[in-house]
Amino acid sequence: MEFLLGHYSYFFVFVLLCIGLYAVLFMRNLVKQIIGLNIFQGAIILFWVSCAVKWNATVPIYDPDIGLGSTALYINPLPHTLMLTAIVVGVATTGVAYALLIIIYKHYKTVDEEKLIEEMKRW
Amino acid sequence: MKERDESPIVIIVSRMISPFIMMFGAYVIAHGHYGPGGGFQGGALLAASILLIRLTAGSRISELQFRRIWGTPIGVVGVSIFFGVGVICMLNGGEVLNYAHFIIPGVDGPMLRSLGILVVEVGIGLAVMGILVSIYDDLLEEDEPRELYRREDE
Amino acid sequence: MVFIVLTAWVAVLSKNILTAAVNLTIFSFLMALAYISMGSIDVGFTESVVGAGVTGLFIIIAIFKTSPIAIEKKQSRFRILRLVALVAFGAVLIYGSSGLPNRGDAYAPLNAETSIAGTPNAATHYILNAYDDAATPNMVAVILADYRGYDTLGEEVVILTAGLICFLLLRTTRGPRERERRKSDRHNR
Amino acid sequence: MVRNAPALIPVIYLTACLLIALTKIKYRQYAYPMAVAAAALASAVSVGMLVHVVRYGPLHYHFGGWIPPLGIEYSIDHLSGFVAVVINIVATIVLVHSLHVNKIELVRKVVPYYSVAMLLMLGLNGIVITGDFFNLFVFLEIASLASYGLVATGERGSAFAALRYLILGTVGASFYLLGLGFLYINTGSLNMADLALIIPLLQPHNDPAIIIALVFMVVGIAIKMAIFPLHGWLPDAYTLAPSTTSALIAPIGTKVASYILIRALFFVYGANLVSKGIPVLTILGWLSAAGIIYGSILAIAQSELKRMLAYSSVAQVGYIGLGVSMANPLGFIGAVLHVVNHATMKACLFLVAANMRVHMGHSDISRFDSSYRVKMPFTMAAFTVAAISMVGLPPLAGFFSKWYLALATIENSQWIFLGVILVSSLLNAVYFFRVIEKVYMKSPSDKTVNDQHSGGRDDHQAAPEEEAVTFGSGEPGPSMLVPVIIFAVALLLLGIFNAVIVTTLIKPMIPLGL
Repeated sequence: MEFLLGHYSYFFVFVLLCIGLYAVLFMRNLVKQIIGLNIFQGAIILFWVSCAVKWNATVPIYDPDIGLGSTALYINPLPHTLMLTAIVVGVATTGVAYALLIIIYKHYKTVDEEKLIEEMKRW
Repeated sequence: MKERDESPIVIIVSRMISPFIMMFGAYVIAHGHYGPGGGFQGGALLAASILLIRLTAGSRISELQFRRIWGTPIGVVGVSIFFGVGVICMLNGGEVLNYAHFIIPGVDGPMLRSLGILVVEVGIGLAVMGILVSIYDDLLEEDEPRELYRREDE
Repeated sequence: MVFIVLTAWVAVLSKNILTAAVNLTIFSFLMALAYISMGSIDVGFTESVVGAGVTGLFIIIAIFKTSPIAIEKKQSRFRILRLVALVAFGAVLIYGSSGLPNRGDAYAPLNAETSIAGTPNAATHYILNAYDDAATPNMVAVILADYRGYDTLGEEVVILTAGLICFLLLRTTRGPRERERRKSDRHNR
Repeated sequence: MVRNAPALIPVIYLTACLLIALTKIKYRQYAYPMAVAAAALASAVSVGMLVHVVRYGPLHYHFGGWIPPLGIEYSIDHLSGFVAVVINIVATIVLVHSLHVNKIELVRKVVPYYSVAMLLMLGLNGIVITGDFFNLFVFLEIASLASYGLVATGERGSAFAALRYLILGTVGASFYLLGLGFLYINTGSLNMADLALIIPLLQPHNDPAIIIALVFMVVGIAIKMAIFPLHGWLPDAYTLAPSTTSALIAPIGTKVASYILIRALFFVYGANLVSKGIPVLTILGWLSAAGIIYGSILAIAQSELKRMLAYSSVAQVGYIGLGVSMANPLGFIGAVLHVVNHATMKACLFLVAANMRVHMGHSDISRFDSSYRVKMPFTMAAFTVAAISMVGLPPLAGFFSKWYLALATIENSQWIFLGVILVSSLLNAVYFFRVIEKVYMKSPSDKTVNDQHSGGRDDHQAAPEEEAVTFGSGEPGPSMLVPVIIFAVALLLLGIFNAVIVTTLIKPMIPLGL
């Protein structure tokens, strides 16, 4: 029981990860696959952020009233920083993905993965 | 984009809001030291204010506000600012991005690092703004010169 | 929290891609709220600006450029293999989570004073010394731009890469004829 | 300046990238010399660093002046210095080759193309010389994004190939990040040297999170590396990309991914733990063996030279995986030696394919005949050398890495893997001698001349005023010929001097406990 209480946030992340991976693996529509990628990345970011939490701690901004007595007073700032970077990377990837998608649609008039594979074979 | 009626309400509201978003973006960049925010968020907000005009008023009017060809160069300049700071630190005897070796006259110690961070954040903001606008433009690219485009294709 | 899963699920399964896009935007926004509730204001702020704003914008452009009708069919090849991969992934995750410390534990390894080998723990050092080192209260900003500034430079370069790639792929360089046309356009205006 | 040397490589590439990006279209002829100069400078710096490392021991560089694990560290030891030298030199030569090819294949896109190519090299170098796992992720993304972009500039289907590559590659990077999360939660550190100290003290055999972290990271890297069941993106991407991109990504990209694999397995987790505690290596070995056979057989079935080379890449990556999975010094030597050998061979072969495409207008094996040998004797000679090396005949380079791999399998008594290596050498011989036989034996049919203009390219965004392309008969110009010959000679030299390389460079990099 204690294990479940301590880990429920992780399980929640795992559900999101599985939804994202499901979309990537099973969807034929490329837009859906990219949406799945977004969800997958969001879940990973949530995973990192939720691991940084400390109970009874405050946000990692220095507050003179609290002081720097103990590290337990502030939430761990390192994962936050890393995840800022990861979000930006995710946006960059998404932008490139849609650019490619638009080119594909221009050439083939479809975003269905299996149809595209057929087209590629025929060509 | 599709043909649609241009609702005056949308245009006017977005025109009113846009400068405030821009202002807020600049504030977020500068205030990143004391509260949440920083170069990236501020830059994204600046980009949002420009994109708002682009979305509502169409490309012609927004072209007057922010030319399409500016996007990528501004992004490159932003990255250059960040990168330049790092290289200046290196040339000045420290490591790359060691702000203790950054040159701002009359400032020393932790304050120097603080100001170094500010300069870098401005660079990030510019880069993000320029490049997000440029990606938006590129995604919408072949809309206007369509017939010309086809001719080039053949 | 339940809403997040719900919107994600709808985003994946909805028949109309526009619905999916809107749901993805809502998903991002709720995620931002979740990050903020977990004490990560910076990440939440970024996610609300970027995930709910910019990504949503990109996806809607992409939908206007392509077709909003979703193909409902699922992949037909290797379905069992894919299912096995998915199930294995979930099982491995749950197995791995049994080794993680409880959430919110202030004395978990990642929050300890020093690591088990006696080397200093970076996060602890950041919390205790960020203000003295850079005279900036926001620790995330200090780490972002100073301690791990090189990562941030890399992040800028990632964005730059994306911009240049979109430029490379989509922008058509203007031939002389079109430059003429654009000039005359401007005159007419 | 020695102190700042490790930072110089990214500084050089980023400067070149920014300068090229700011170049106006009018001055586009300067993009090429700038790119080549940057790559050459970076090679010089990396050679200098390798010499320094061999003489005085590893170099460390702390960004921002923060001592690790606080800040980000660049650390150059024997392994990373060696790989950096290999990728920079190969990239320089390929970029030299690119002048004429890009004029034909990438009309009007040359400037951003070189800019993105610089970013690719920046990312790959960053991966190789960094000492920090998260920094590695960031640079992995730079390199991957750049390679998606470079692939997508190719033929008609290349955008789809690039998008599949993007989806799989992003899933791989996300897996890597997830694994890193598990690792970070239980150790609190991101620095590689620091982690190498921490992990053995944590009783990692009993800690599921640490094991899972390794599994996820290996899966993520394996996608980038195209280990057998995860190789789906590779053949299309390599085939449809522009010739220069194939010649850049094929030799370098997968090699850098295998470098990450070696680094994570042996230098961070430690050979002891990896070979005894976790069955990762066994699985990796079997998958690699399957990949070798699969790639070789499919390569025989292909009729297009670039696609054949792409499938052969799947097989060759399998060799590296096999060497790693043996987890003994001989296997390690074989894997590292195969990194450099395969980089050289594949670069040579892809450049030959590029020469074919530019000068014959196609690279379709069934249309090869002996007139090609008459028209381009040096290119064909280089092709033959590289092919023989791929098959693994002494005294060419390819023989020696296979020799070490075979010795490693014998040492571990893994007879099946030994059989795999031998069988795949035979298969290699089949698909390469098929081409060589056509080129040297088959008499030309007279319709080849008419076919020349129906080349495989479809410059979908080509401008109307494209300069007239003449598919010349005869050898290509010096900018295209010299790199190919350099690679062929390098193969011979690598083969002859392989003992020197092994003793001075590779022996010292074997990690403890292997």
